[in-house]
Amino acid sequence: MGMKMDRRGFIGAAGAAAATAAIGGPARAAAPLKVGFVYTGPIGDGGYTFQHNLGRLALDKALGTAVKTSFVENVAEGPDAERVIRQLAQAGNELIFTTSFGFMDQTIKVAKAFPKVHFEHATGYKRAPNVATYNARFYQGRQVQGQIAAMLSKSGKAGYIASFPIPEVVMGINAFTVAARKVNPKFVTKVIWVNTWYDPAKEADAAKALMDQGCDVMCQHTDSVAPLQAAQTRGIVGFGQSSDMSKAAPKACLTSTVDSWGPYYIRRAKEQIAGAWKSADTWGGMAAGMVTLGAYGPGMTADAKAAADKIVAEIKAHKLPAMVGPIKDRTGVVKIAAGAKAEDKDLLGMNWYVEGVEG
Amino acid sequence: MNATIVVSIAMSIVAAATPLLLAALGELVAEKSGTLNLGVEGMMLLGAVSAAIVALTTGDLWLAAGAAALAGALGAGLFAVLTLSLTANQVATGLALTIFGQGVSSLVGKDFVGREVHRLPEVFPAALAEHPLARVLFGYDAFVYFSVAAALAVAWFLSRTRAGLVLRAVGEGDSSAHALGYRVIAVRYGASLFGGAMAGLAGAYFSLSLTPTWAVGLTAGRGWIALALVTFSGWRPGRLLFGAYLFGAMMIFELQAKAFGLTLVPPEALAMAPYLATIAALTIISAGRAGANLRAPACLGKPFRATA
Amino acid sequence: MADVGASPLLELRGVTNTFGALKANDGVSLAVGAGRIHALLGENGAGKSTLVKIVFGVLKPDSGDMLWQGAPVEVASPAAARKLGIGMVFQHFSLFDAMTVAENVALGLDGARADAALERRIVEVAESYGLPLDPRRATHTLSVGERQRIEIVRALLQDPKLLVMDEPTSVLTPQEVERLFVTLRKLRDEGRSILYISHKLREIEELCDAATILRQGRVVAEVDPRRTDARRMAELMIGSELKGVARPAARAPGEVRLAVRGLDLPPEGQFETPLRGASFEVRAGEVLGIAGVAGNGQVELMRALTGERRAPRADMILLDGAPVGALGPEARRKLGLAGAPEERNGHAAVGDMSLADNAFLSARHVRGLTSRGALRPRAARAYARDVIAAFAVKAGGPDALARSLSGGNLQKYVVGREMLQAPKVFVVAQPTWGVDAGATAAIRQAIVDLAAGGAAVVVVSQDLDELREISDRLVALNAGRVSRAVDAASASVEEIGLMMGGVHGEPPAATGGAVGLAH
Amino acid sequence: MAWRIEPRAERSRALDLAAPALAVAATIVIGSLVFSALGYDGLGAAREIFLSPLADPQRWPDLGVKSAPLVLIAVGLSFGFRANVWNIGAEGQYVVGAIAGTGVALAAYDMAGYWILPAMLVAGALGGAAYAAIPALLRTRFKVSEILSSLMLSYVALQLLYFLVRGPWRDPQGYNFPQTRTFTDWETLPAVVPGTVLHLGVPIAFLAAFLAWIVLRATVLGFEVRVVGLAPAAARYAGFEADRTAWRTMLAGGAFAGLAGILEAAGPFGQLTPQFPQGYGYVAIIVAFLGRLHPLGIALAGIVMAVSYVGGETAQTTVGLPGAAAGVFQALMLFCLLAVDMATRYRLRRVAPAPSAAGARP
Repeated sequence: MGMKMDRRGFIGAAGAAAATAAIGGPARAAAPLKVGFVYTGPIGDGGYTFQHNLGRLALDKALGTAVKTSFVENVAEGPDAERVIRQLAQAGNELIFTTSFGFMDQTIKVAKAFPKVHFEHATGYKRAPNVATYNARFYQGRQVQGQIAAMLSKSGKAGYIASFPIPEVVMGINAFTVAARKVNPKFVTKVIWVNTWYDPAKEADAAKALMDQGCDVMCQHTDSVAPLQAAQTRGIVGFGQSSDMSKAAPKACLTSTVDSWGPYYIRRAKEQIAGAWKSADTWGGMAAGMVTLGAYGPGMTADAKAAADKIVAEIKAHKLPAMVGPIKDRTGVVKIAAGAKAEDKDLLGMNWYVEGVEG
Repeated sequence: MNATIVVSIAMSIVAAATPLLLAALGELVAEKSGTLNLGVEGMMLLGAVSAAIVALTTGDLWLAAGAAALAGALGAGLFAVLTLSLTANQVATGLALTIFGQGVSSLVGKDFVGREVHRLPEVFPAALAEHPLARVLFGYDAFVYFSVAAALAVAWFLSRTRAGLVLRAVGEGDSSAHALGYRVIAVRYGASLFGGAMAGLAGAYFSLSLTPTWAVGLTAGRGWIALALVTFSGWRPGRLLFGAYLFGAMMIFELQAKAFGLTLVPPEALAMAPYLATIAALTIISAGRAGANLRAPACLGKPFRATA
Repeated sequence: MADVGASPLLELRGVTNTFGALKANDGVSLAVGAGRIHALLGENGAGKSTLVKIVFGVLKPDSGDMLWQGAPVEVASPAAARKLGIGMVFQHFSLFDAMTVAENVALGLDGARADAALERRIVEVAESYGLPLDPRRATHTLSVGERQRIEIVRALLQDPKLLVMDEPTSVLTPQEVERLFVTLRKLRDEGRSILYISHKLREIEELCDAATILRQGRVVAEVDPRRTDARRMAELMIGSELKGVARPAARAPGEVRLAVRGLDLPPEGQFETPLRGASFEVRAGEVLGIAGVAGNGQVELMRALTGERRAPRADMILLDGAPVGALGPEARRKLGLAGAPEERNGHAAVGDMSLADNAFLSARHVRGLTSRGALRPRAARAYARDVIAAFAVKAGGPDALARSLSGGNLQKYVVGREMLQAPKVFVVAQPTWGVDAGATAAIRQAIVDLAAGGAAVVVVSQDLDELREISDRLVALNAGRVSRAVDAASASVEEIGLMMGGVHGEPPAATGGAVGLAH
Repeated sequence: MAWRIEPRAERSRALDLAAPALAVAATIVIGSLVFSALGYDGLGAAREIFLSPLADPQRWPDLGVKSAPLVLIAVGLSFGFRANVWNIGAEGQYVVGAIAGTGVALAAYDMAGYWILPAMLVAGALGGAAYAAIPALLRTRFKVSEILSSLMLSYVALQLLYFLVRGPWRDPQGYNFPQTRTFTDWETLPAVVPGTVLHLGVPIAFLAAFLAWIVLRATVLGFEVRVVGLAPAAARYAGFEADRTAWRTMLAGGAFAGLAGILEAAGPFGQLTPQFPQGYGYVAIIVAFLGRLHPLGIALAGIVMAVSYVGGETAQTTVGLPGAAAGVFQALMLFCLLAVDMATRYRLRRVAPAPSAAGARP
């Protein structure tokens, strides 16, 4: 992520931003914008919540003393979330990000009681005049992963550790497989549903089971680094998810699809400060900087690197849609007609699997 | 090819079973002495985070394992002070210890999340483990061999040594043992600390081998399975060894079946299987006339105060 | 045999031990000579067990000296005691049910393991002293007598110079007692000493060479039991002259109130004695004594009578002719059957509850202490106050915790609580166990008076003198069987002893009551 | 040299009442020291966690909502704990209660009527009781330790919930997300104070605690529970049969937990999701002990626990304390109470030094 220019540099002493902001000086001219974040996991999960927190830190860094952020971590989805969101609103936060699908109804409920506070709900579909939604086009990362996987795989089989069959996960599997089949039409994606977002030992065991089946590239839609580490132990490669996982498995990690919430958080905070905040539905991808690729690992050949860079460029230029027909599902029925593109609404409601997905 | 898969599955089972075996062995010894510590999960987390921190800061994996054992033992020490010296309720204290372990591990591990820990090396040279069949025997790290050796050692200790006899006596009849001059509380302290150290090592197996890294809640509930396992085993180390591998196999079987494209039963049914099996085993043991040596130690979970 | 005073094997000087406000031992001094059987005699609560625990290193005295073969010693632990050569047979066995005989023995020896060598030694010792034992048997499968053998063999394997035995015969039949005495005399003849704790005068007369008598934690006398009158020893023990109970003149017995007919009761746990065809009858105005050695089914019979355990068939127990065997304690109380089990604290009363709350336990129906499921605390307190007054219970009032009362006072409260309900049938076990002399007399008098008022009373006791004093007729309980009834006044001790040992002279049958009526 | 710990002859009532307060005070002291040592504002953390939610009336409804299930479950468990029945599977009974009530809600999805909500609550209580009947049966029939069996069954219940929300009960309009439909208005608990989160379940929970107190104190049933716990043999003597008491207290505990489950589902959740079980069943055990198994004490302890949750969240935003700290404070609080409890039950007495060699050796 590039450094953003600090528009409010005149407040000064931006270097010591965090500490100063937390303590708060005497008699400040303009009160900082208070921004609250509600996290579903602990920031120590090393994955999904960790990335949201990086986004918050990016916001801190970019706007310095013009914002004052705070967060509550490990908030259970349900009544606890409602309480925390309300508490943040009562504490004077004017902009509140609720970062998990499971916070949707609670966000809407609290928003009704605080019409002057603006809410941002991640990955949901319910909006209100003071509730916006935002999400990232994670599938764009899958497009890159699928192509690289097909290029590097000898067996033509990728292993895919999936959490729950919700559209977001299904579309990722499909985007990955479609991209891979462009390179190798016989490519197969073997999926294991582990029914958890986070269980390192189980994810590692699932990875081993997939590798036993001859999968030589690992892909995951769960939060822990365990599958990549399992791959590394067996000298196999794979992709990181959510955060840059190259630190946890430097040899195995080809690259990671990184959730980069910072740019969005910065943009929305600036709009709020400028009085230009509006409810909207943002589904940002690589073009918006919300999905980025992590560092390339040693497993990436020159060809693969070039191909990856090319795909990223095309996606950023909006020249590479996720799926272009003809695309058949597993039973051979054509789901996307020849020449047609999968629209956003198709992707967001996706509940079928393309040819080549097993399991 | 098929042999390779079988070998690989077998090795996955061993890896999945090892932390269960370590933690359950420790708890077995503690329970044999009459203490029921429900804080296994918390002690495992304390071990896991300590191992990761020491490994990441010193790079010494053995030091890391030692730290994990120490951390687990400290957790157990807290439990022991409260329940043995202060005769607090063991169930409540054990649950509080789990909450405590979850909190403390996530606090102290904050700055170490997601960093790669160097994986424990295999004990035997790779050449020895080259052939798949040899790999099943020689392809593991030290924890695996240690856990099996520990199971045998605990079995020997409990059935063949004087100290083991005393430990069992303390769990079977605390007042009788006291009358004979055995230091009930001291024995239970020792057993509890051993249980904690083993739970700590079980946690370390996660952060040093299974998923060589630290993340909050790394053990994901395996401590509760370990508790079930002790009961399932009828408090016997031999059965415990078998049970650990059986439970490990059940966990691996689910994923392997999926990888083969089979879904025989809902995954939830498989996930509840260890617990149902434990209840069934417990019922058979308790109801049947299966010898008294399979039953829970008579003083399990009961406070003891040395009075007149 | 060595003379007393030459050089005692064990000597205690001024041993004092305090629990809270209670002085369990108060300056106790005694000397046990080598090769002698020395009795430690006293009532329950006189401080015998505490003293024994000090000798064996289980307890540490607050003050006082212990000398072993003339030299001062510290016995910091049982292990230290064993090292000196002190062996111990506990009253409440220190055995582990889930373990084998050999393991249990090993635990009593220092550094031993339950291996083949130990098993051989167990068999050797057991045989040479006439105490057969299978070292591989699981302990929970053994009888009480066999279990005591484990304790004795365990002690003997250490080749002790002094063997301490705490009430060893309370669980044995007279015949088993005789066999034990043979073993003990053999031990004495080998030059070993035995510190023999008991409150049974007959045994002490028969077995012991010397006796130290304790009362309320103090030594009150040193006597030679072979030359001292049993009555004198008893008076020393209880601290006053034995006072007789005033019995009403002989009456014509009334109608049968309680009848037990062929009561069979399988054991509930491994350690219980089954009842086998127990039969007897009690009539209005009559006191029936049930003699027997502990562990022969007294506890089980009490439970069966009070309803804590149901009889297999309702008509095995008849109350005023009506079958009540299938009823629980509440229903039987409503019909007029009250009971007081031997264990006061924890069974007949809850130590951690007030006396008023304890009234609810058994008097809630008959005395109307509850109404439609709700407690009536005022009524309970009033009733507790009545009991306290009527039975001269020394207590702080109805709100005093039961455990704050002395044993005797709590016993008076428990017995009074039942008697003030004016039961038609009253069954009571060990009514004066551990109770001081004054309270003993009062309780016995109350029992006799209750019967005189028309109630039928069953008294289960191990104290034969007590039974002979207050009963009209006597039966004995042996291995769960009830003997025929004999006239309490005319039966000889020998006859009763034979009954207790299981020699009935005739099969136990429903006719037992009829035989008893011949007086 | 020699010290001896002895039970106090009379339990000090003043200490009895002071112990919990003393424990909280000790927690604050130890906690602030520990967190100061870890580099946080320890005193601030303790203040935020234990005081700020009480000082802010806006938080009070939150405290009620958070404490209600804890209080309800803990009160139910306290009957058993008093009678030496160790049901630690309340989490499972809570989940099964919610499942049973939700079953009614889903069946009545297209219907309207005032009967639906009460039917759900009854189903919830029955479901929890039925689930508690399993360990009760195993205990009374096969002598299986209820500690172990009820704990195991909690995990079984969890998987049952997962199966239902991922499979047969998954919301058909829910984009495959593993959760049930949201309940209709007929199936949702009304707010007691309009405009707040304070739902009907909160007064129900506290009323239940009050009624439990009356039952325990003033009825034969409560007397039975107390006697069984204090002296099992005396209970048998009094005509209270151990198995019957075990059944009654297990079923009561299960029913309370099940009711708590459906109140939570029909109240703040409004549906079942995999996130529904939050460990209340386990925390309630700690609450029960914090409240010394006394219904009113439990009501208070439930609030204290809720304060620590809500305060833990406040502390994250105000003093930057990590979320995990609240758990550490909660565990510390129980540890302190258990330790302080000793002071009320026992006292340390110095034994006069032995005058001679035969005296005590340390």
